[in-house]
Amino acid sequence: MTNVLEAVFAILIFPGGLFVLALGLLLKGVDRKVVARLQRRVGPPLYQPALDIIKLMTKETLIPDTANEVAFRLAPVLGLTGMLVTAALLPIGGVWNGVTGLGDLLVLLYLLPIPAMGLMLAGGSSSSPYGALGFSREMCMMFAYEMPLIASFLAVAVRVGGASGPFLSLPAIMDYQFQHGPLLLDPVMLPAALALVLFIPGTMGHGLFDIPEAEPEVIEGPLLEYSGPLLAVFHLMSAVKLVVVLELAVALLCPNPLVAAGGGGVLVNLLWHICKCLVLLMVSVTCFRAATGRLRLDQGFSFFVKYTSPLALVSLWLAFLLR
Amino acid sequence: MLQFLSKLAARSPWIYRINAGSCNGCDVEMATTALIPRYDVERLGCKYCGSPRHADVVLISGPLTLRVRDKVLRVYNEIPHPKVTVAVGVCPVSGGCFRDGYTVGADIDHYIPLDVIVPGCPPRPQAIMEGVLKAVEIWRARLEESVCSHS
Amino acid sequence: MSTTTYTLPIGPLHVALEEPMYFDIQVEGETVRSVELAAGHVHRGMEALAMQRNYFQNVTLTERVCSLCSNSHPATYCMAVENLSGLLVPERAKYLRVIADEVKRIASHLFNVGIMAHLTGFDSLFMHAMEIREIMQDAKEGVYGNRMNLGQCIIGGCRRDIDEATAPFLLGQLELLKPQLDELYGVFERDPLIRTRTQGIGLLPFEEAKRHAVVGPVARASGVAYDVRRKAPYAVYADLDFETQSDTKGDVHSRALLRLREAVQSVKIIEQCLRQIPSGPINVREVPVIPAGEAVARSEAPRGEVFYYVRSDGTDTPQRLKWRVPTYMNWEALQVMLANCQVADIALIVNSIDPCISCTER
Amino acid sequence: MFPFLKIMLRNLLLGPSTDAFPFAPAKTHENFRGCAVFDPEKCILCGICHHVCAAGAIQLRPSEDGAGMQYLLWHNSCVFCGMCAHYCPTGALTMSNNWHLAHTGAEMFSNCISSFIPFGECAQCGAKIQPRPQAIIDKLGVRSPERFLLCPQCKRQSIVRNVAQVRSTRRQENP
Amino acid sequence: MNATAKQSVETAVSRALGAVGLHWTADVNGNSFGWVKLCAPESLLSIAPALAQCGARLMTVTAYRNDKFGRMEMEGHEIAYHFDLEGLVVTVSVCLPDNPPRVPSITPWFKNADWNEREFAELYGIVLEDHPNPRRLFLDPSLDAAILDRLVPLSTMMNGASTTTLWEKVFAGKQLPEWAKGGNS
Repeated sequence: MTNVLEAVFAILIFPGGLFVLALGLLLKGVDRKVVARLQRRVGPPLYQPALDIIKLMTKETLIPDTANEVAFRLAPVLGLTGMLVTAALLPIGGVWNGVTGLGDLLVLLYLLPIPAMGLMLAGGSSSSPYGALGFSREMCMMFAYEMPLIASFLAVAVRVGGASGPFLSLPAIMDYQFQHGPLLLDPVMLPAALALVLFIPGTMGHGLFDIPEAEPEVIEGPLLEYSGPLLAVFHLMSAVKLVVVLELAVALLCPNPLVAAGGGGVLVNLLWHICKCLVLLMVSVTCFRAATGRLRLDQGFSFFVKYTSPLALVSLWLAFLLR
Repeated sequence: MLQFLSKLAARSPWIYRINAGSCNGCDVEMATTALIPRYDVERLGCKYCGSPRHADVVLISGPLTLRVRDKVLRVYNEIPHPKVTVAVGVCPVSGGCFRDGYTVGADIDHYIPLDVIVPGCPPRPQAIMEGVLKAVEIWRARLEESVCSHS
Repeated sequence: MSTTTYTLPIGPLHVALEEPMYFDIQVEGETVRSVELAAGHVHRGMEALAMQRNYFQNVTLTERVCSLCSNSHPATYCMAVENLSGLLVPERAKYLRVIADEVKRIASHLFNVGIMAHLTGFDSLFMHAMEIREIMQDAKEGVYGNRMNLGQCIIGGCRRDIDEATAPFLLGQLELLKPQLDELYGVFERDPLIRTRTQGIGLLPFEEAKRHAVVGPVARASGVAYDVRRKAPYAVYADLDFETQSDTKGDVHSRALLRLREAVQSVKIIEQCLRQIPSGPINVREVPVIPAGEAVARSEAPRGEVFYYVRSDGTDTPQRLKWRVPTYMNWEALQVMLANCQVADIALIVNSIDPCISCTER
Repeated sequence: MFPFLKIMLRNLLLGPSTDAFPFAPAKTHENFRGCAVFDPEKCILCGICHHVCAAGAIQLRPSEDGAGMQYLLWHNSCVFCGMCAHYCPTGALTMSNNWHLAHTGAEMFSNCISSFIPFGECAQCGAKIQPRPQAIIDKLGVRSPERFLLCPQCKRQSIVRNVAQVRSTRRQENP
Repeated sequence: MNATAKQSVETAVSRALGAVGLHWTADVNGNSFGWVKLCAPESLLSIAPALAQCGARLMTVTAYRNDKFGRMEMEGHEIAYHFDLEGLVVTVSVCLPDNPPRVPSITPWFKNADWNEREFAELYGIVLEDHPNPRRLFLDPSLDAAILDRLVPLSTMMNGASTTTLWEKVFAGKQLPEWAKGGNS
């Protein structure tokens, strides 16, 4: 019974639910502000993403006549729910250990593409040619960035598991790092870490990989036909997704708490965790998108095939040899 | 509470622009206003959006040529309520120096109610910003109205 | 990727295009199979308007053909009317016209390369380019009074002199501009992203350029080194020292670089003008008499050759005023450039001819 | 390799280049061509502004009682080209650098310069003539101030009289 | 200045048409302009290939009515073809027969004549012979063809009403906003 309550709490309040929503919007705000600074602008206030959400909630929802209404309404909700559940599964070093028995890399592999699927559903159901184009681009990119993700997951699992076979459980991976130091500092894992850092803008669609929602090309692709609250849900989904991928990368690479768990340390550890997320955000999202433009779909695809995947595979191969 | 929320909401006006056959002077100035660091409307919460369905404030330029008229009206109808329109330049209001052309359908006011007018040929970006701020005032009142009438 | 062919409508109100223009593009997966252009959205019937307006009003009217090359139009129109009436423009006014033209050219070229960066999603670079353009915009506002429509040319000369107050201001702006322009050129030349996205796409070989009779930077980037300022000098270009830029690659990247090089040349031209400009009146005070007859004039606008033909029947309104703008010639060549390109490149390629639809459709 | 990174770093160090407007007044150059300003005291109703206005923003309409002209310049039709000010012989029309013109749709048609310009009266017969404002008299009418205020007919008569007078004086001097 | 170009234009024109009046004018900068007047549209079929052969580029085509709303005595349409050869502008004007005015297409020799010809066809109702792609170019299908061919002033025909109604509203508008009163603020 307590387990169920705990799970509900985890999904709705912390570390999923309200917490990720708030954190996600804040991170988006920081991201926009810093990008603005890099472009010599003042930029919006940090809480601007929240204002945008409030605004969208008050607007009218228009649904195209030709769209499949059920799928059209379902798509954003599906994406957001999927992400909230995923957020609840992710452990935070020194604060939260994840829902026991579920914090599994394989589960994550299934959960992570849900927002992309939501977008694909949105693009498919909105019956506009741009939506369709966005759909096919989203799918193509998904194949591209899932490859290095799987490879680096495996590299981590093999490295952590050592001789006893690959470890797929996130809490176990974290335990290993608590004992042996963060994987980020492990030279064997460095290529995989780099691959993960490149995976984040890939899955978020930023910088080089802003392909499915490219504004001048496919007018925001799948989101073209959305308006009002449904669009707000998409924005929330993307905010939560941002937190999820950042937290995931942190958990895989350096989950180490500042102080050992327990007591007043929880709050400090939480802040420490958020700091790590922020640093990762700056590197792999903010600076990345401020310093680059977008590639063509075929170039984006081959970028992952040619550079990112081999990086992760190098780590996997080394980890396998040094088992 | 609702009023407070709608006040907050009014701080996120998203901009969409429609070119109704302008000589592109106003368009270039609109793009300049909306996108470049010197004027940075993002600090006012504005965002330039590509889809009319995301827009709140519509900037219209150009004398509404015959061929583009139906398309402009269709796009305008795709913008969800509440919305405000800003005429940038004098062409949408009176046709400017294109009035009396055989394909010019100005004044736009026949088809789309204009809430704010920014005269100029083209108006300088600061003037466009002034117009947008005026439009946001009107929009805020409309938001409050629609939010309060929903509940 | 799917292999079915479907139609992708682009425009007429599309974010990537500054102006309404409509393409029906047959797409197979992400590859363009055929392009159908539909024109006429900005057709304002200006040639009919020009026949109803008198010669003075037409100066303002032609300035509103297009705001990006808004000085070339009235200047060429005035030249045509002056050719017709035999009016002699004071030497100082000729220099002033060249300065106004070149200021507009810099701003227009910077706008175009900026938009190119925007279309590749490189917004930081776009903003940087536009900030540099603001230097020129300020110069226009300070010297002429408007950021787009300078209102400098009138029949028989110019309206606003560059005096002791504005000449140093203009020079100062140029000093600010020069290092920035050089740096920008370096970025556009070497940035890996810009190169991956723009090199080798939108190719227009020399033969095709000849066949379609393209003009301006598009022609020059394909090896047709035709510049009206050199081939048929007008105003004071014959006395000025500058180089016609050309390239042979004929892709999107080379067109952008060529524009930036031309902007550098323009800075040089303005500086020479400010040094050499003689003193004297800036316009002819008497009201010109326009006799019956016909005359042509042309000039090199930022996008290429602008051509004016005026035919007068001796009244105060022209019998026929016709102009041909560079995009009118370049537009059809898009069929060649867009063949078999990717959907993502459409906007980039279209932008690379620096399309000015309001010019083209009038 | 990445030439833009340098610029980005510099941007960060230099800080925002954003103008303070709308929170502080924007810089406006004195040469800026803003809305036209009309001084009815100087207008002589020559109509050149109407003649050169490509946008048809200037309308002159005789008042019903024939006492003068209603002068209207509608800013929402004006294209701010400044041709009227350039050709205005008396400086009645000038371009100000005021660009704060944004207004609500309700004011669309009232956003104009509206001025009534009474005709002048012939100093002799009282017929309606072009307005002769003092500023113009001071400038153009210095050669023969009294004749400047006459209607064409009285002016002709006055000239004829004058010539006759001169002749008669001459005759008297050299008989 | 461009003597060779001048020479080759002269040879081309005289080869195509025999001794026709090709006369030259020049502007203040010494740029030369050549003018040729043709009386029969068929002559285009000989001069166009000759000019194409010597490397001339078609710049544009202007069609016009000789009478401009009935004010002049001459009648009928003319078309001026403007060519460029290395900085030399040669204008070939052709008188068209009336009822209906017709002209052969020169698109086979000058690819870029396509748009120009479609444009004058739709604006003046001139019949194009042998044009590869004779569709409308700019005009909305709802507009009548030959819109520039009207003898009534266009403003009354099309939108003249809009000017009048707009100005009525302006004259009626009494309340002036603060800053509009007396001009400068």
